[in-house]
Amino acid sequence: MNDTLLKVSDLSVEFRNGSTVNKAVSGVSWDIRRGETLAILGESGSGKSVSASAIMGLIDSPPGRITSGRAEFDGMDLLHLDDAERRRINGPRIAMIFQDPLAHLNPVYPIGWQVAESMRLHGVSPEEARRHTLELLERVGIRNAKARLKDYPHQFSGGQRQRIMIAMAIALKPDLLIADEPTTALDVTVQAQILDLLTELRRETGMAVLLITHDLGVVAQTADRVVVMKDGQVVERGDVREVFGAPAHPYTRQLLDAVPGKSRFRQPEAAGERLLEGRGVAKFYPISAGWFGRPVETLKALDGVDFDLHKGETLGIVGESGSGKSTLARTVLGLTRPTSGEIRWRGRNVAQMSAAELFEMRRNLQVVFQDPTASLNPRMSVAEIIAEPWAIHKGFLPRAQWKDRTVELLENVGLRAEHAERHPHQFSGGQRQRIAIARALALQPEVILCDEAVSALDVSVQAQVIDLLRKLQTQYALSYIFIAHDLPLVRDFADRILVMKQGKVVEEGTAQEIFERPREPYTMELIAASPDAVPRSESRWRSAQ
Amino acid sequence: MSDMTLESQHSQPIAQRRIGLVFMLRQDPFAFAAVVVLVLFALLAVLGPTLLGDIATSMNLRARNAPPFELERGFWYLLGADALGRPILARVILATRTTLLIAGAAVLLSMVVGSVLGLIAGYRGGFLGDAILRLTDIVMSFPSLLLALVVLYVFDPAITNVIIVLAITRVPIYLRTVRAEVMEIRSRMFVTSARVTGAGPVRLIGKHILPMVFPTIVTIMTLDFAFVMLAEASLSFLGLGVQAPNVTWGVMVAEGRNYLSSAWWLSFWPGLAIALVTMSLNLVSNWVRMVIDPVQRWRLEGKGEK
Amino acid sequence: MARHFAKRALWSAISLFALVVAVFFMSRMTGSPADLYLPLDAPTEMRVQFEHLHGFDRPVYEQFFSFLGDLLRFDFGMSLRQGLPAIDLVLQALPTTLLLAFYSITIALVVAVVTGALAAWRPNSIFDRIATVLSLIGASLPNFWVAIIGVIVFAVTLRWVPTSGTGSVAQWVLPIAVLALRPAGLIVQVARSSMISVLSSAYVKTARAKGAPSRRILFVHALRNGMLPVITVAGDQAAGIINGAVIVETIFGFPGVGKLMIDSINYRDFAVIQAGVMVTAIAIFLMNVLIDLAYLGLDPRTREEMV
Amino acid sequence: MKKMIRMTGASILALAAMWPALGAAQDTALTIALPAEPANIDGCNTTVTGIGVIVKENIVETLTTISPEDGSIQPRLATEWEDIGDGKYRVSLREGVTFHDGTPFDAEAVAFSIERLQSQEISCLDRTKIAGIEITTDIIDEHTIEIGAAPAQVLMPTLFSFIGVVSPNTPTDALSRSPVGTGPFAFEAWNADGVHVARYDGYWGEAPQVSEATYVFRGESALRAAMVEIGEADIAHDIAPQDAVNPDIDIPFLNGETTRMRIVMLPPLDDIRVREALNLAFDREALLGTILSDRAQIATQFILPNINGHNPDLEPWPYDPARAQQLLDEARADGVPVDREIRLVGRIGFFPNQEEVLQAIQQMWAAVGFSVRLEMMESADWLRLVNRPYPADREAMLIQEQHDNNNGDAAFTMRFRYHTDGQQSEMNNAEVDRLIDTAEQSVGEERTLAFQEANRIIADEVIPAVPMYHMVSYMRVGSSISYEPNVLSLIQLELADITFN
Repeated sequence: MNDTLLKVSDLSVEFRNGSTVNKAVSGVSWDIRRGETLAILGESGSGKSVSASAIMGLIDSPPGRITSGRAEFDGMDLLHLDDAERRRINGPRIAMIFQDPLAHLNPVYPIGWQVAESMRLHGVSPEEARRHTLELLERVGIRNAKARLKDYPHQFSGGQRQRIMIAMAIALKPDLLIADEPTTALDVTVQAQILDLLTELRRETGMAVLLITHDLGVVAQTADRVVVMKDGQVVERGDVREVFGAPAHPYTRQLLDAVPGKSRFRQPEAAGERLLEGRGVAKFYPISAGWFGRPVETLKALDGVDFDLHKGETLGIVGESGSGKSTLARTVLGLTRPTSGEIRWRGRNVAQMSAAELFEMRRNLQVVFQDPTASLNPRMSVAEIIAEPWAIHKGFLPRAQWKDRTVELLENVGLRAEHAERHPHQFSGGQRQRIAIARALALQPEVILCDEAVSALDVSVQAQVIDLLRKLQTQYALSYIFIAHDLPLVRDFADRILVMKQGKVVEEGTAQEIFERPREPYTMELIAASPDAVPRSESRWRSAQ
Repeated sequence: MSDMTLESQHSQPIAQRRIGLVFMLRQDPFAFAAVVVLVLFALLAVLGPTLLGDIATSMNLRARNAPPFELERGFWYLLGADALGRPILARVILATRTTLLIAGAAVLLSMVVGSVLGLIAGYRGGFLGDAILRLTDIVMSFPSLLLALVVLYVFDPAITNVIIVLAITRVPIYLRTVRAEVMEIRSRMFVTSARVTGAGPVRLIGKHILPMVFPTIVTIMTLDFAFVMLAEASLSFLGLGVQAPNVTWGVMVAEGRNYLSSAWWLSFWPGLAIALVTMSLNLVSNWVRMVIDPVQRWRLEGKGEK
Repeated sequence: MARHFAKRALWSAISLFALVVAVFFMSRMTGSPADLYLPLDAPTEMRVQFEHLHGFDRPVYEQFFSFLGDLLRFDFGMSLRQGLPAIDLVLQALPTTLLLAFYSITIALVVAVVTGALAAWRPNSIFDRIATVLSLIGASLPNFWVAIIGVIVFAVTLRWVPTSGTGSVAQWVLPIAVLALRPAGLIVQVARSSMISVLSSAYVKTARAKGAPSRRILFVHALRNGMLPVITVAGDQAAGIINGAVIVETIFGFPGVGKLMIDSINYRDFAVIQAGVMVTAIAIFLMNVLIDLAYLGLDPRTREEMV
Repeated sequence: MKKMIRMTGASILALAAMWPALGAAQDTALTIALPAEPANIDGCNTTVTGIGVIVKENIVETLTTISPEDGSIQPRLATEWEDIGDGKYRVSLREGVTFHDGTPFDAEAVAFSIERLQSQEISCLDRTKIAGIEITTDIIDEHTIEIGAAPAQVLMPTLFSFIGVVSPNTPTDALSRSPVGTGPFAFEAWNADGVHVARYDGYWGEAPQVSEATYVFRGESALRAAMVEIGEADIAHDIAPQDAVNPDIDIPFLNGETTRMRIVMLPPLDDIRVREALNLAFDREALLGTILSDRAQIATQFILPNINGHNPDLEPWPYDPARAQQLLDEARADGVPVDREIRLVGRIGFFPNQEEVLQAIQQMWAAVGFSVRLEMMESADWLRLVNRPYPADREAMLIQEQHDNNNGDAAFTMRFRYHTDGQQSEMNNAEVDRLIDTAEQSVGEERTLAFQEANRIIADEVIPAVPMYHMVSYMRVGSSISYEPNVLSLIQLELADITFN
């Protein structure tokens, strides 16, 4: 079958950044056939998105520049189109969906308008566009679509937003849909739904899908062929089953090895001292409406949660967005007061602590947040960031030793001494998270709360960070509260797991219990939804060959 | 950003970076020119009055409203003469010190007061925040002329009072902007991180919030500078500001008002001085914003690339 | 949302009251109106009669309480100078000022937002540099200077428009242009920086992927998002004009609130000062409500925040 | 956004509807540009600059008028008057006169106007001119009235020129913004465009050429001048010297104002040598033709030459800095603290270029060794310094003053400023007090000589002031009309005097 839809050859793109030139992709070639799903697999910085952007003409110049290559599509070279030709391609022929649908939908226009616009831009009459918008939204599974046409992106959930993006993309029945990390920010169950939807649509329309992702599970379950990229170059390509079954390139092997969910379950040791406990922790938010703002409803973010954390153990907390994981984290950290119930630190109720006791608790309870970019002050150097806890807890470490200790910590988390003088923006996401961990370690706390601390990282980096956390745990007898939505990760790392749903703990047990003998349907659903990194021919997402 | 970018970034030690400031200034020709202009005016402010002696204040009615660029009266008459035949060039120089003193002090004072109150209102929020915000509403609605008259009646017409009146009327601008920004920054993750580590309000504000608000404050300050310089003139006319023989650019511009149709140069040159300082401050503030923002700094470290 | 506005109205009522009290007492610290109102050579007997006639011989607190009593009926008393109800004078002058503010801010907005957006499209381009310099000049030129030069150039030399007066459209051109200049300069700056950040946002990328033309991206997709800070600044500037476009009103002979207030303050016409401050404060409050509504209209996300 | 555009469009249309029918104005309609909008235009405020210029003898007529040339009293609504003793005058009124509202003009109306002028219900500013005098009326018949003054007034016919006669229908409890009088022009409207008057067809006298007039108010001198230049206005009142660049249309006239600096005679200014030095060091000629108009006159006293009581023998102070220096040195040698800083207090807004004038004088004084600090003050602030009772902690200072005596007689100046009990007097000179008392009770030459002698003593022996100038104003008169401004034109501009070329 030689039905090539798009052929990219020898594509090179570079970005100028001041005096430095970053070769994002160099000499990349691949092709995609009609109706197939091609996955470009790579970690952040591998250049996997850049080739898609080049095809769509989305590379800003400056700073970007396409230095070589061709992208043949229907007899045209997509890399050298004028504006009018470009507009005839983008939308009707090739459409694109993105990772973060909230950011990629215009916040100030109703979604109906935005979907209709993708048609009206290409000559569809307003009435026709309106009618078709409704069909599309219903097709992608927006319930009560007619009533929601005038709603705005922020009024939808993440999965619904991605559905809207998809509706927008398929409006003109494009030949090729480029999906750039379409499910990365979504919960596993929602991810499964979106992948289902894409699969169905592909079957219906016969469009080809170019799937750009870092998630090996998604690739394994959905793609026909895969292109593996590293540092701007293609390192391996081929049929998914062949590549995953017998990776030829060491990097591919390394990636596959890093996929979590394969190690042995950790067995909880004899319970040490109880450091933290939560009893009946609840957090309600009144939702008011009407003229005088009487509360008409209560949002139960946390609804009677009990938990214990012992010295040296890792407590995993899993659940989908909205399950109350983050509220629990904020409550534990003392950032919000629980509406009822209490949290005790070494038997002392946190709510009743004196300022000095609280201060002392804070020294021993550190946190690593999900987004390392946001949690590091962009104005401070790494040295300042890491030393800040010492500046706050005066007397913990004499100023003379700060420098040495900073270097020590940096090396501890796999960074180098010279990194101390740089600023956060000069690091990659994984490195930033290491800095955040180094900061959390600075005070040698007893507990570190990891709130989705590795979710945003690439698998290989994830694996490294988890390894680091493990190593530190043994080194310093640390306890972790490990909040994540990614089940395989929790499976590998946690001793005990809480499964949360709608503010409540629905199931609790050791990692082995949860994964091997789940009692609750919800837990089972969660486990079933996460894609397995082993390609199977019967995958419900793969195209029929 | 990939690791590769990181490797190619500059990573010179701190000592080198200090020297780098001048280098970075040279990288931005607009900012460099602006700094030169500002240094020049600063020198004039410090030295001008001493160097001039009474050139700027002695009248010469035969040179009344003498047009600019006629050299037969001598160098000082290059920019023409005012209604009393005093050389405008000399008067612009003479006025530099008082002008910059009053405008600088008023801008600084309003900035400090407004920012502090804005920080409190934004950081504390709640009732206190609302109350502070309402206070600014009152100040903004209170007629500034009436305020000036009250000060004039209750106190002496000292320069400090001009500064206070000007500062009071400008406080709300800073307060409102700072409050809005603080409320946004307060909820950012790195502030939460520091809070969780046990940082108190002083540290949170001083180390994390203020540096983020600072660029905005600087921008307002530079735009306000021109405004204050002109507003000062109207107070002087009430008898609240500087009195002859002392003079400011604002007063010169305002005095020239009566001669706009016959002798434009009376108000043009001091107006140009105001515009020059404003524009230079603006360019420098843009540059400063870039220097203190590590994310932007590379623009000034590169080889002239922008 | 209703609660948000109710709360704001309550707060505004409190600050309005505080404002009225402050104006009452502070204006009485600025000398007796008798001296100003009567001719220089008026004898003491006339001054005494004048003060008695207008109740200035009573203790200040007594004056204050009777003022408050009248205020409850929205009665500010009679103007000393003009012998008409103070509130009528203010309400007569208000439309002129509001119209001036409306036109000049609208024009400033349109011109400056387009300029700022185009400048943001290609930062540091020639157009951007010129726009920046011109906007800074616009923001730092004194009103009276622009006004008089405007008259000399456009009315006297070119004879395109009349010098002054309020009767015809042509007579509004110069004052509106003069008043629009400074706001326009400031708004260009704000719009530019706001648009630069908006143009780098993800949904702009989406629009390009949809095949939207540049003009549409700039003015449909980005502009509405970039308008919030612009609206705030425009509101502050409009408030400034409502509070007193004195110079323009005086030069061009526009009988607006600014000129009325200045005259009243100069003549210690307390009733008019009070009424003027109150009415302009209310006008500005209402304008701020409009700005909030504009926020709501522009950015649906704010609808939840205002709960 | 779309809505906004629609709104703007609508308002532009609304504005367009206001576009006037250009060129519809009649040939004999005038526009007069005045510097400031008055607070009211009541017939009992005719002596106030901004009001009188509109009202006086245009809308509201007075019983008598003062000739701008020689200060003589001319009949207006009063045709004849006779002193019948006991402070009473019998006045015959003009017959066949009606007010603009149709009410006939008669003795009732005069009595009404006089009563209203003195009412405690309103503050009539013309009452200043009859301060301390009670005026009574006695209606004899329809066109004859007896008007009495207590105490008896020598200058009764002059006082008649301050009595504007308004329609008896004028409210008695408020100042009017729509005056009804007997003049050649009737008030039409006062709105945003200005004050409109139109020729009154039932006027008793000669019908003026001007058919209607609009008074517009523009604060900027240059703008007023420009309006006449381009034909938007016919007369620009009171423009600054630097705007008076066209001698064909810019007409200077002595405006009746005299300016000086009052001396607060406290140390060091209590020493006459110091006061002499101040006068000698001031080069009055130098400012003429530069900052001030060359038509301004150097003043020797505080009243104009056409005023009865002006002493023509007084010489202007010579400019003699050397002598000034010498006097100062002598005073210093005698322990007078001549080096103490002296405040020179100016009031904002007396005349154009005023601050420059003061700065110039300050320089001249500095040149002989005075240390004078110039302070410009807002009116109310300034007033605190000039009226009795003076602040207790007053120090030596110079207060710039301006005074207009348009009433033909020095009485309106002398007591107030030079008598020991004068409200703005700094003097305590028994001889001057006696002379003023005498003059006020005399008539004819005796009166004149007494005032003249008082003025001599004041100028030569007391020196309570630094006399400056009799001031000049410029009026720009459009080339299509003829008008000759006179000494009264600042407060009284009779439209009937205007003719068309």
